[in-house]
Amino acid sequence: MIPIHALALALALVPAGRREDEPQRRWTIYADEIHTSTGRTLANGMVFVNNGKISLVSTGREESPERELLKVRAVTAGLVDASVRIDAELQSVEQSSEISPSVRVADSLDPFSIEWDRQVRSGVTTVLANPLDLDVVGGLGVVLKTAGPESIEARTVRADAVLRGAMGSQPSYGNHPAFGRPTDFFSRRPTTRMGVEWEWRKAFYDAAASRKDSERAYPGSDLVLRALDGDLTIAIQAWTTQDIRTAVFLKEEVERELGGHPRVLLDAAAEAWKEPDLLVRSKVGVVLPPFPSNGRTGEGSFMAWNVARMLHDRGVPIALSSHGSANPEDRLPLQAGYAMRGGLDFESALEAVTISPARMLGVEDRVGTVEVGKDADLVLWNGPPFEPGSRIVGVLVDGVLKVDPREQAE
Amino acid sequence: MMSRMLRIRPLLSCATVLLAAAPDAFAGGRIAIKAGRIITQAGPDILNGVIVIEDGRIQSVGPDEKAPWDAELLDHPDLVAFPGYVEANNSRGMDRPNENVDVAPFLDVRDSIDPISSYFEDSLRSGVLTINVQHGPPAPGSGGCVIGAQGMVVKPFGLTIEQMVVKPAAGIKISAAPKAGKSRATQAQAVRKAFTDLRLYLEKLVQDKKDGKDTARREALYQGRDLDKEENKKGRAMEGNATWKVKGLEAIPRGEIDDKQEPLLRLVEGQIPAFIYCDAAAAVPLALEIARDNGFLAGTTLVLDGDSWKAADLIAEAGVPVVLGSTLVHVERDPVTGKEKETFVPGVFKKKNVRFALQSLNPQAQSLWYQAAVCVGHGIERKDALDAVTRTPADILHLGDRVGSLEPGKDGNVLLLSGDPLSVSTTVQYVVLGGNLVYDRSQDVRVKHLLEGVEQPNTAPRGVEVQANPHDDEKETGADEEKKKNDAGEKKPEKEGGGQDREDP
Amino acid sequence: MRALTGWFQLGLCAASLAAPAIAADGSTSLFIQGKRIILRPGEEIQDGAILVRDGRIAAVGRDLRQPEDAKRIEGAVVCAAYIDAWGALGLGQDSLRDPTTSAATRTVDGLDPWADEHLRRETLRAGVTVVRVQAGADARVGGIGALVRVAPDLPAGDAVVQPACSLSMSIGQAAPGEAEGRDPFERIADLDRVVSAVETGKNYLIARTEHRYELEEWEKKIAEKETELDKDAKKAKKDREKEQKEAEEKGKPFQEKKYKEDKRPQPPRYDEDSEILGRVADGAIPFFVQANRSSEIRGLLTGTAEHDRLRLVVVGGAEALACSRMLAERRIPVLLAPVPRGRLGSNEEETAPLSLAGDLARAGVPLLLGTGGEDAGASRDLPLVAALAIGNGLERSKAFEIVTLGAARAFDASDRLGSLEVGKAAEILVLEGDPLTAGAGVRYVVSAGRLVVEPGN
Amino acid sequence: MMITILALSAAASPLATHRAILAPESRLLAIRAEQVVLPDGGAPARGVILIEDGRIAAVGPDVEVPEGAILVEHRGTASAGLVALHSYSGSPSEMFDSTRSVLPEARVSLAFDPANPDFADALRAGITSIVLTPIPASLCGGTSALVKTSGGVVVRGEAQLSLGFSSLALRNNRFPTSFGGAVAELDRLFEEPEGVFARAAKREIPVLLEASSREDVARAIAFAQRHELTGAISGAAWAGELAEKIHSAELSVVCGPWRIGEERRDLLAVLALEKAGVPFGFAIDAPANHPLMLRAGAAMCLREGLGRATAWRALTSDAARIAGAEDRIGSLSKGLDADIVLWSGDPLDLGSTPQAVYVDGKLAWKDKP
Repeated sequence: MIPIHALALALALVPAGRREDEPQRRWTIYADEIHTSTGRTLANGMVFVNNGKISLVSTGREESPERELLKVRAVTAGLVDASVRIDAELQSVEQSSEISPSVRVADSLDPFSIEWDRQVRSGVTTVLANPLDLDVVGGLGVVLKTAGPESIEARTVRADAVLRGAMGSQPSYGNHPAFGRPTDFFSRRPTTRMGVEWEWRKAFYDAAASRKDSERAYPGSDLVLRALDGDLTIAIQAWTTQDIRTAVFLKEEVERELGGHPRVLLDAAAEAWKEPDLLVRSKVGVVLPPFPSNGRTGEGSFMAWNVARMLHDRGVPIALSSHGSANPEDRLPLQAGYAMRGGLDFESALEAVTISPARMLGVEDRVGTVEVGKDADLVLWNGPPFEPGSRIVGVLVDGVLKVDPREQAE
Repeated sequence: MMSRMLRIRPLLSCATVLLAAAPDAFAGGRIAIKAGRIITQAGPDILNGVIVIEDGRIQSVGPDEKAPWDAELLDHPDLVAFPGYVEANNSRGMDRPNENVDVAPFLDVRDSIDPISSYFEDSLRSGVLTINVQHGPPAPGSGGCVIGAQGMVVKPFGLTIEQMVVKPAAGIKISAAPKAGKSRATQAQAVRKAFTDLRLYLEKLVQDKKDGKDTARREALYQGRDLDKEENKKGRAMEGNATWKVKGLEAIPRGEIDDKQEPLLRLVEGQIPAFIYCDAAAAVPLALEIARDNGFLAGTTLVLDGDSWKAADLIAEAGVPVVLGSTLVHVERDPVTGKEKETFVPGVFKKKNVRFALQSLNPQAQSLWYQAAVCVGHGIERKDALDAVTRTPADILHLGDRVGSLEPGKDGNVLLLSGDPLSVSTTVQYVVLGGNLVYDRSQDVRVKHLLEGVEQPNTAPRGVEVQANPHDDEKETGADEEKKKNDAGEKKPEKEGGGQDREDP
Repeated sequence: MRALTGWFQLGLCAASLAAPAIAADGSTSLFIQGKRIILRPGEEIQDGAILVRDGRIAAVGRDLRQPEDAKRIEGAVVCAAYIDAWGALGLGQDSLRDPTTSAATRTVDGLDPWADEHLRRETLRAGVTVVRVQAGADARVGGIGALVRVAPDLPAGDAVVQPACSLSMSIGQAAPGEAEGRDPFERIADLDRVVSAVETGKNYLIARTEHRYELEEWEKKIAEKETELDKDAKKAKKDREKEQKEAEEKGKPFQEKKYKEDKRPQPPRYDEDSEILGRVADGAIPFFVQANRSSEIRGLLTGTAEHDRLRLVVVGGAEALACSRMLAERRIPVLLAPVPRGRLGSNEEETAPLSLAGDLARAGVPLLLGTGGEDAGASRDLPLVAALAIGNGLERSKAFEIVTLGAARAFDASDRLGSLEVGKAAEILVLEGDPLTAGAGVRYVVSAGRLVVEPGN
Repeated sequence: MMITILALSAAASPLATHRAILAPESRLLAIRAEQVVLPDGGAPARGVILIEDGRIAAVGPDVEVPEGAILVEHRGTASAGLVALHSYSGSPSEMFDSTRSVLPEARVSLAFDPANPDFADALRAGITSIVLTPIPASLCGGTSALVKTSGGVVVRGEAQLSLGFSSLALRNNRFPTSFGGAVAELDRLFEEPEGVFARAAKREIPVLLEASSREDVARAIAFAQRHELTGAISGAAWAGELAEKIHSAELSVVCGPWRIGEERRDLLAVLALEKAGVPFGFAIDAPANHPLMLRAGAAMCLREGLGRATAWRALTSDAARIAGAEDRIGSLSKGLDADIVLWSGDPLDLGSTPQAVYVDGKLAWKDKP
């Protein structure tokens, strides 16, 4: 910590001392409105950025020679997408086994992918990258920044952030019973929803049993144990009501039978609006997929437009997401707009794409709000955020200006 | 042309009659709309104003004077009145519109439009009240035409095409983009050929006529009798300013011209507008050449897609208006650096002073209001952005005197919005169409379903491939997912959610 | 400001282009000095200069004075820019690979002036300023090929040098989507198609001329008939009245006299493809036929022997050496793309040995060199391909001639391209060393009178 | 240091066979050429190369031609034979196993046919040594071999250990199918106490890191650094864009194969390697590509601005070093194998061509007079 301050001072004294190739990371930002995601909105405020961190958030104006000045209409925290795939091709998931908790999606991420730039341009600065849901338990998701050095390690905010898996029909697609000699390793269980659920339960029970009987251990069972003990969040994809129910019942069962206390996120829970009470009871967080134009979305589920508002009113923690869609309409800022169209108020919509997902991913200490001491991940708008009539004109990630409002000026 | 108009007029009248008879229509045909704010699109907004509509036409728009005593009153001080949106060019709402014949201007979309298509319902719901339904551009891999059918302007209300029609024969769709199985080179060849064939056909027609007369004359001379009176059926000399002319066309009564060629002749004579689709800049030169050489540049509108904006100079020089495809921000990748570059398309045309209208992508998410809002976000003046979804398309459709703004004399089409037209949370509360209240959001079961998931009894949930029970369609989804998994060695499987139900732009 | 539509107004006929429509705009006045100036293959001057004005070469000589308005550039060697006789740069993939093209398909319609800017710049940097492109490159009938400039942002008049520089057909080529390796019968059918195409064209021309004469005669005949009828009009009236009276008296119905005349002779049915084939048979457009096997090349040569106006070019010509005498006698050029290909997946009798260029040249067969017309980026490597041909036995001077004046001649553009002569378009290279050597560093490139490459851009 | 150990270990067996072949040639041969390309890469000068028992006995401008030596006069340039770094010559379909993902014991040196015409093609292109590699469709495809293009001499039986970091190495019908699984498995293998992986971990065998994209390269570099491996990255056109990282990992790069019309970005990546001081050589991947493309590729890089000396080293000495045999081939220095090409002119000019090629002091190919 100290050397950084020293460096900061040094820089402060000789602003010109910055090497050409090392990016400017010190800014003063004036905004008509600063939406902090803490419930406070500052009118005519300013944000100071020093060496990648937010060093001041207040009302008023104050020039300072060693910081460059940016003026915009509105500022929000960098958006957090709790469910993306960055070029996650089949190589992101280990299909030789249905349960592969120890496989890291980080190993398959492409730090050079153009998708990073796209995320940044749409204001998303932190993401949870997931493997494809072709396994029941697909492996470890990673939380990382969308910009920075071209190396996954360097961008990682939280390695092994969640244990990623799926309910429903997707994990069993392509599996088939073996007639005679198995031809490939898709000739195996599960081939049904029940089978998928059974694999989940088996994973938990074996892991629990391995505490006493090491025979029951399997590759990665230690991770499942950590998940069971609640120090590794479980993210379960569950589109439809029945999958949501299955996931919740499983959670409650392992709590009851195995004395576990897992933390569970339901990803892509399009039909969560059908069972709000269940979600409230079992205290699971919900990550919503993109709003479909005509209600229909993944696995034939039906997503009502006011699902965000309804869950929020019932006190269920919600995060909006692009669910890894490359479709421009599914970008995160638009989702917040659609949630508002569905009745959610602006503040809650803002939280649902910033601090709320940050909490779910356990990175709220670094990102998700505009507060002193947090990473300087900021989105600069030329109008009220999430309105199609305004646009993201600037994006900072760790204090580095990735999208420059001064170039965007019409 | 004549014949068609004759066919249409009675239909129009009977259409209005039917509407008047529609259950939720007002008797008397006089209606006054009080709104907290009236955005007229013709001069400044009016606070607490009144719009009086009589016999389907706007009689007066003004600040809160007394509404006529005998007028049905819609009093909504909390709502915003706005003229209906105008869709300058769209190809949805048709049933099996795909034609494979290269040149098919003798076809008419009227025969393909499906009044109960969900597209029209959605359009009404999102306030698009005037729609130019044009034959689609060649969809990749699915045939399509080089010169397509005649389009038609409709309103999104009515049980039959006759009730919906606003303007028949509203334009002919030409594609400067290659149809399936053709390339730019062979497409250009096919387009040119269509007009060469027309010229050769007409020339032969004239020549044969002349020969016939000459022979008759000589026969009379030979037989020593006077020439029998020639029937006074007369045609018209060729009009328009094509680079080619067929002399002596006046000798041919228009009725004698083959129906397959006649629509093209009308196009060349400037009697029916052209909508030319360009998928990329490389298609623009052909589009303009065809329009110039055959003399219908004045009646031409370009429907643009892809990187067509790169040809903005040519378009500006030609002085034609454009309809901008649904992707307003064009992204291209630098082949050397691999970085992506974004271009805001309407901005390009604004700079070159080219009149542009916007096109909607899908009725709920990215309707015309949305496209206009995006323009504002990119620095287009609010007024210009709103014009691009009201006045400009109205002018492009030669309906400037009927729709696009709230002014006396225009059609009585009014939207009552919950707020500012460009705000994400604004919705269409009521729609008055031709003086009749035709939509009330509080009665909209579909909205109830979409918004709250509540399915009203006896209403089928809608969607592209939707069953009554959301869980029924797992087997089939499963099937195609499996395909994905098997051939996924090469291509990554698409995401399973989100966009899969959306119509493609 | 591009005026692209201009392209299409450029008629297809080469004549209309004969006087280069090079616009003065954009082109600068240049004064180019060189230690060695290669005016045309085999003709050089030492320490000379070239003056470029309005896109053309205004003066060449040893004692030129530099006008003060002209920009001065200099280098060791100055020579004409290279022409890729078989490229793909600037043509959209769809048109390039279109299997449905016909004789009347115009390659210029498939050009995308907005595409491949980076490839254009690279290609210019390598000294290649003009490329022949061909729609439907491996279709049965490829349509009308065009000779186009590489430089981006040119006005239409300059972008296209020669809108109709070739008509291409192929023998034994698997059209896109077809299985490779066509069987003997298909190949024979291909050969017949090529030969009969030329006949179709010829017959179409003949039919048109015949019709013109027939029409004249018919008109004459009708004119005579008319005067005759007018002369006898009175008499005819009398006779008629007389006959009517007689008929009345006899109580018989009156019969009009039968009138007969021959119909106007109909012209041959207009056919855009035959129009073009006619011009090919007439030698107005060179005829490029892709043929690799000796038997097919021989068949092609014998099959077209009596069409003395036809200007045939054999493309590919893997086994052309077997027919070198016939080719040499009839001065029929062979267009080669001596690109080294691996053994795997390259079929013996379809791939030319790298030594072919040299061998054919020695046998006195005229040659053209290109990069194969598949990959837009390949034109950039034309100098390397030429060097490879040299390394495999082609004389350096010969190679230079082939990629400059030789190509210009073959495409009827030698009045504008291929050498540094007063009046020609300014397509000029300023090099550090001899052309087509490793030492030939390209310093400046001038195309259509514009300085398109300078050191460090 | 490392390298010499390597040399010794591998020298034992092949050398014997090598001498046997050369027995009849064990006489003095002298080549006098207008220009001789000397190891220092300086300007070629007139000189003599003296050859004894298939090795270079002396080389230089003022070497005496001894009595009884056969003297070859050459009007042109004499240079060391070219070295191609990555090829499947002589064994079209023999170089990978689709069923198993890890076959460390597989040896290409046992799978190639010396009589295959691929070698004659290479010889005519002035290439005297080729590294034959397993097809990179496995996690570990086995070991590559450095062979002469004439006489089937194997110079290095286990030249490199081939590791697959591209998606080619993952197949949908065997473990692993994911990069995550692959990395985990490789980490496990390199923990093994003995076997070829252990030797690679001890830097006794260099590794050939097969990649196809920059992300693969990044993954490969991270892996090589984690296990402190030495070797070369191959197959990724844009590898050069990570030149700094590669340099700090002390790895080298196998560039190409390039084709006519190669993307400029690929060539600029090669220039980046030169700038960062990363040693590199070129691949030919025959029989899919023509051996002539080795020089053609270098010529393209020259046109884009690669230094002549660097280009020449990439074709000879640097390539030899990457193949772990700079003590045997790659330059005209005393004691090295007499692999010599007599060119009609400057070897870096595609306009010049080999007129005679000597391998181990034996005339292996001669142009028709």
